[in-house]
Amino acid sequence: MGDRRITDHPILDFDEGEVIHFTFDGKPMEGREGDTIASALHANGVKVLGYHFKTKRPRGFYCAIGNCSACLMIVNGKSNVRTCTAPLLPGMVVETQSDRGVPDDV
Amino acid sequence: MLINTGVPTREQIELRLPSPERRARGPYAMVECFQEIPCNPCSTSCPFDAILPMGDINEIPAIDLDRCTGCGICAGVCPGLAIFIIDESKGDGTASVTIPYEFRPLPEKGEMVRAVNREGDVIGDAVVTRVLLSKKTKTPLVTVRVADEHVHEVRFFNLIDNKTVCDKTSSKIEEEPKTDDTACATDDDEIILCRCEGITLRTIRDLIREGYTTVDEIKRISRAGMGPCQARTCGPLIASEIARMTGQPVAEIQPSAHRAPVKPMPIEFFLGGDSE
Amino acid sequence: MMYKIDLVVIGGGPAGLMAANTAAEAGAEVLLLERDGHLGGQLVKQTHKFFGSEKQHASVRGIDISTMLGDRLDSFGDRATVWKNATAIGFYEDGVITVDHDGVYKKVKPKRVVVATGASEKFLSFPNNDLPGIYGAGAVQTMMNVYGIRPGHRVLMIGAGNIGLIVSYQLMQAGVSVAAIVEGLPKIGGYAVHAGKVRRAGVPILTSHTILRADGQESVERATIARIDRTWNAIPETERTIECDVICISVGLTPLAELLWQAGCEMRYIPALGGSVPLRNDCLETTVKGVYVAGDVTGIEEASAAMVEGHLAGLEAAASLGFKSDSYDAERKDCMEQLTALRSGPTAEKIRTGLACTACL
Amino acid sequence: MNVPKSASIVIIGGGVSGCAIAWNLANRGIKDIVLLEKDTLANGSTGRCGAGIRMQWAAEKNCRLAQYSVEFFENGNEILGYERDIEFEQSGYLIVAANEKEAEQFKKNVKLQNSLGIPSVYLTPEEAREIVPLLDTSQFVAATFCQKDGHLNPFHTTDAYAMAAERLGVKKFKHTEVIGIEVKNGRIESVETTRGRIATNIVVNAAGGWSKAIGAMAGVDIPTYVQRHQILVTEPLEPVFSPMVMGFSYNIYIQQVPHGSIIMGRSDNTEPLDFRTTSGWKFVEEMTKTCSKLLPALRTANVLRQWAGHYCMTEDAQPIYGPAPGLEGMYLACGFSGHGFMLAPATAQLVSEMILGEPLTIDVSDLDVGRFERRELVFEHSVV
Repeated sequence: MGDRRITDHPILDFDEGEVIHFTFDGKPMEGREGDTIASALHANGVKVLGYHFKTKRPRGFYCAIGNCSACLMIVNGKSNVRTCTAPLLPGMVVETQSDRGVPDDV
Repeated sequence: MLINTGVPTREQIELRLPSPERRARGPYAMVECFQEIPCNPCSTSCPFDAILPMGDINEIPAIDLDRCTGCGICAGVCPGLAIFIIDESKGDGTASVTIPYEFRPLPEKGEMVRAVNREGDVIGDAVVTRVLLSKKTKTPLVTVRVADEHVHEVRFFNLIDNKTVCDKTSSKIEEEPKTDDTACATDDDEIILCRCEGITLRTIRDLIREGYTTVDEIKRISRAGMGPCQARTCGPLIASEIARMTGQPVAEIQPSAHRAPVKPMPIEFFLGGDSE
Repeated sequence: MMYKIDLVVIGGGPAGLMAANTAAEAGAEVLLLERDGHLGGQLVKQTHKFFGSEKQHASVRGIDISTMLGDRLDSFGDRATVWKNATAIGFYEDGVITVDHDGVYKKVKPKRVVVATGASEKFLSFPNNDLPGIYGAGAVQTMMNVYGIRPGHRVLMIGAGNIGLIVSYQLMQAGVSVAAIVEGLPKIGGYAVHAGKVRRAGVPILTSHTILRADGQESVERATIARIDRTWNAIPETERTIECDVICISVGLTPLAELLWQAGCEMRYIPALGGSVPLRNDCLETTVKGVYVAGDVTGIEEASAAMVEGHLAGLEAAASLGFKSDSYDAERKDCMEQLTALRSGPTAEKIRTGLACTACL
Repeated sequence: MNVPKSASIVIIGGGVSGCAIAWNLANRGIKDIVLLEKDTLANGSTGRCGAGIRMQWAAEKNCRLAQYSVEFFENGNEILGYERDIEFEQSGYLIVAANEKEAEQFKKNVKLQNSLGIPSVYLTPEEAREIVPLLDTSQFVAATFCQKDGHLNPFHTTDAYAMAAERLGVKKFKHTEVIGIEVKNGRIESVETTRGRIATNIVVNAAGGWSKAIGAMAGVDIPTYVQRHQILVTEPLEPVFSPMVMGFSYNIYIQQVPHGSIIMGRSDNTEPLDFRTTSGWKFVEEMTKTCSKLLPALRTANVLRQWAGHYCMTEDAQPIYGPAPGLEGMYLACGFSGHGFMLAPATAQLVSEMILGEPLTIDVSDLDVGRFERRELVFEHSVV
């Protein structure tokens, strides 16, 4: 789904940032430097970031700026990470979250 | 009407057309701005003072066509991309339209394109005669040559070879209504008002009917608005549902309290404080 | 540790940037808090040219205005500090503002505050409104214009205000097709010239229409829309299905005023301004002394007005601390005149009505 | 909607106490009861409290009051016919002793509690950690635990009482403020509200922090005062520990509620003595510090929100029950000093008995308002 990256834009220039490797539910994926976790997932065609802990309905981000909390995921084992604002870092292990999550050390 | 369709009426356009003499004389700017909005770069950018100074920034631009040379500077700066340069002086059955075109890919000089009118419909062919790039405005000005009789209609173009900006099929929806009766029934159970807690419109409506008519009461009983977004998403929806069902003005419906922190922060984050 | 400073400006969008610049220019020590990693707020997503006059940088693209204002702030050296990735998370009764600065907890106690936190997007209720693929217009802009990622292949836009129209246009610029723009009102709310741009590019604008529902297995696959009557009820047999993988909600903004509520500012719900807004005097000072406001948090308006308000709020906040330059009177008069001009046309009628209710004197 | 012209009893205050008293009286067959609330139900201390209930007290009377209430709540949904759920979870209170002195007192407490039939136990830190594995055992020397203690949903509990009361004929008026109380010859004649006057000879003052102001309307001095208390809550998490963890020296109570959020609160003598419900930053700093000490594993949980309410305090931090002296017809149920929510069933029972002149289920005659003048204060040390 590489066609989601905009390469030729009439107004904006998007730098081809460094490729960042990460995994999503075990699948290897590529993002770019400057991506948030959610934007990298989106570029890979991933819209479903989790399932609501109570209703089990699929969840995707709505606001993309950290307001709405619909983008919570498990990142490197840590629950409730706001992936729409959290920067993507190399080697991140990103997983869909379908429960309320637990603190790191529990 | 313009405000219903986004397309100016034939009358609006015709009133703006210069005299036949002026049209025959050479290129001129056609300013298709018909609404009083606070905007004046066209008038302040014109090097020939052809677009008259505005006393009030909301005035509709007025143009002195004797001064206008059709240079196109205004077409490049107009934030509404509503100025076109028309040249009907060629006298060979063709005329040209210069269109601000902020899409990619850009056509090349000599390329054949589909001429498109203000409604987005293809009305004929056109040839690209000039592509003018501007580093300053980043708005390319593309001149296309069309048949004489189309010059006051053509305001856009589509590239051939499936490189259209938009697939025009979508506009057909208005002409081909189709009924899908499985999709008609509105179901309150499928409408999520509070995304964080997964609270449906049905739950909220039931509570309002039971007499819980403030945002706080609904929050306390149902948890709607208690989640991580702090009611940013659902608060206004719940308030307007209360207003709708009880007849109270929304203005009188007290929102629930806005508490710190504005965004959730880990407990360890606050350990940096020293309570001084 | 408690940071003490003359002025804190919360929000690095058009209003906040102007406030910080003006106050620093006047001689105040300014700290600007911006929750993003870059300055500009919504300006960085605005790839279109601005309306207004030269004073509000008309015809310059929002994204370039942001750079200009940021550069100017840099020129004040130590007098203007910018914290990026800094969210003001609490505004307490003793005037202390707590901040998440890049994950570090900080406390600031300024003598004056300009709150320029902008707005947040409204949400809409319809069946399956929580399906992935339903995004706020701001989210779509962020994806496209900040991260360079197309939100989908085919978008149904809900709302024909300026944002709905502009984002539709930007989607096409990014190579995404727009199936239609659906607007509940019988007329287009945004500027006619914006509507004209998307119409000629082939996008229908369906006024007096609404979205009935979204459907899809795990994410949006289609939407059902229908014509509505004057009471917003769907007219039978006008339903139609639109294939799309994104539904973009652009039904308006509401002032992001949480910090003002926390600070104890007197607020009033004014529908014409998008929600609850702070009462303020003609210096843009709220009912809490020393707390000034500018931009969308005072009521939803265009960025041009936000910049002028930012200028005025920065000017007044600095002046109240004794930083009053020779040009104070002229600048104040000029701001007032600019605001009057921007708000004088027929498209600003709603704003004028709303503003008439906000005076706290 | 106007209030009725007369009532047998007017109850002032739509918190849990007022609603419980209304239900209790109506359940005994009393008709024409009116319940007045100036805002919405549970909008004052009730809706802002920690909503725990414990029987582990140092004073016998408090143990008994709590015991009565626990037994009521165990069947609360059924007794009140509540279709939602008061969410009474008997997940226990685990109270830690920070030092040997406190541990000694705890041994005495457990002995007393056990003698009353309260199944509390005295634990070593290691035993405590078996119940709450997140505890840092180096932070305390001993603990007590009672599985029968627990937690409720304060909104649902109040709602349950109010709905049951209304079904029995109680007329509830929200957004109706008492603006005056008419007294003639030392006897209450009527209550003036923002929606009209109600003739009545009996008023129950269950107005929490506002009880003093209500008393003043009838010329009675009620020696209560308010103090702000703050709480914070985390994002909901999967269940990680169930009991309320409490420490008197640590000045903390912290619990994961069934919904998953962790709530925690503390007291602070420097808090303002007025009605403000604004929040302070010092609270968050102190609270998170103590929490991280005692339950270090919670340090990555996200703080979602902080809020404030107030305790309606008395000099000895014990409730005031009984008639107002020198004024016929006013009954007091106030001054709960932070424990009103958990005592509501007992409060309702006792106040009803007092009004109807029946023998008291638990002797609380020493908790009358006169004790402050007599200087017969009743102290309880096990408080946060």
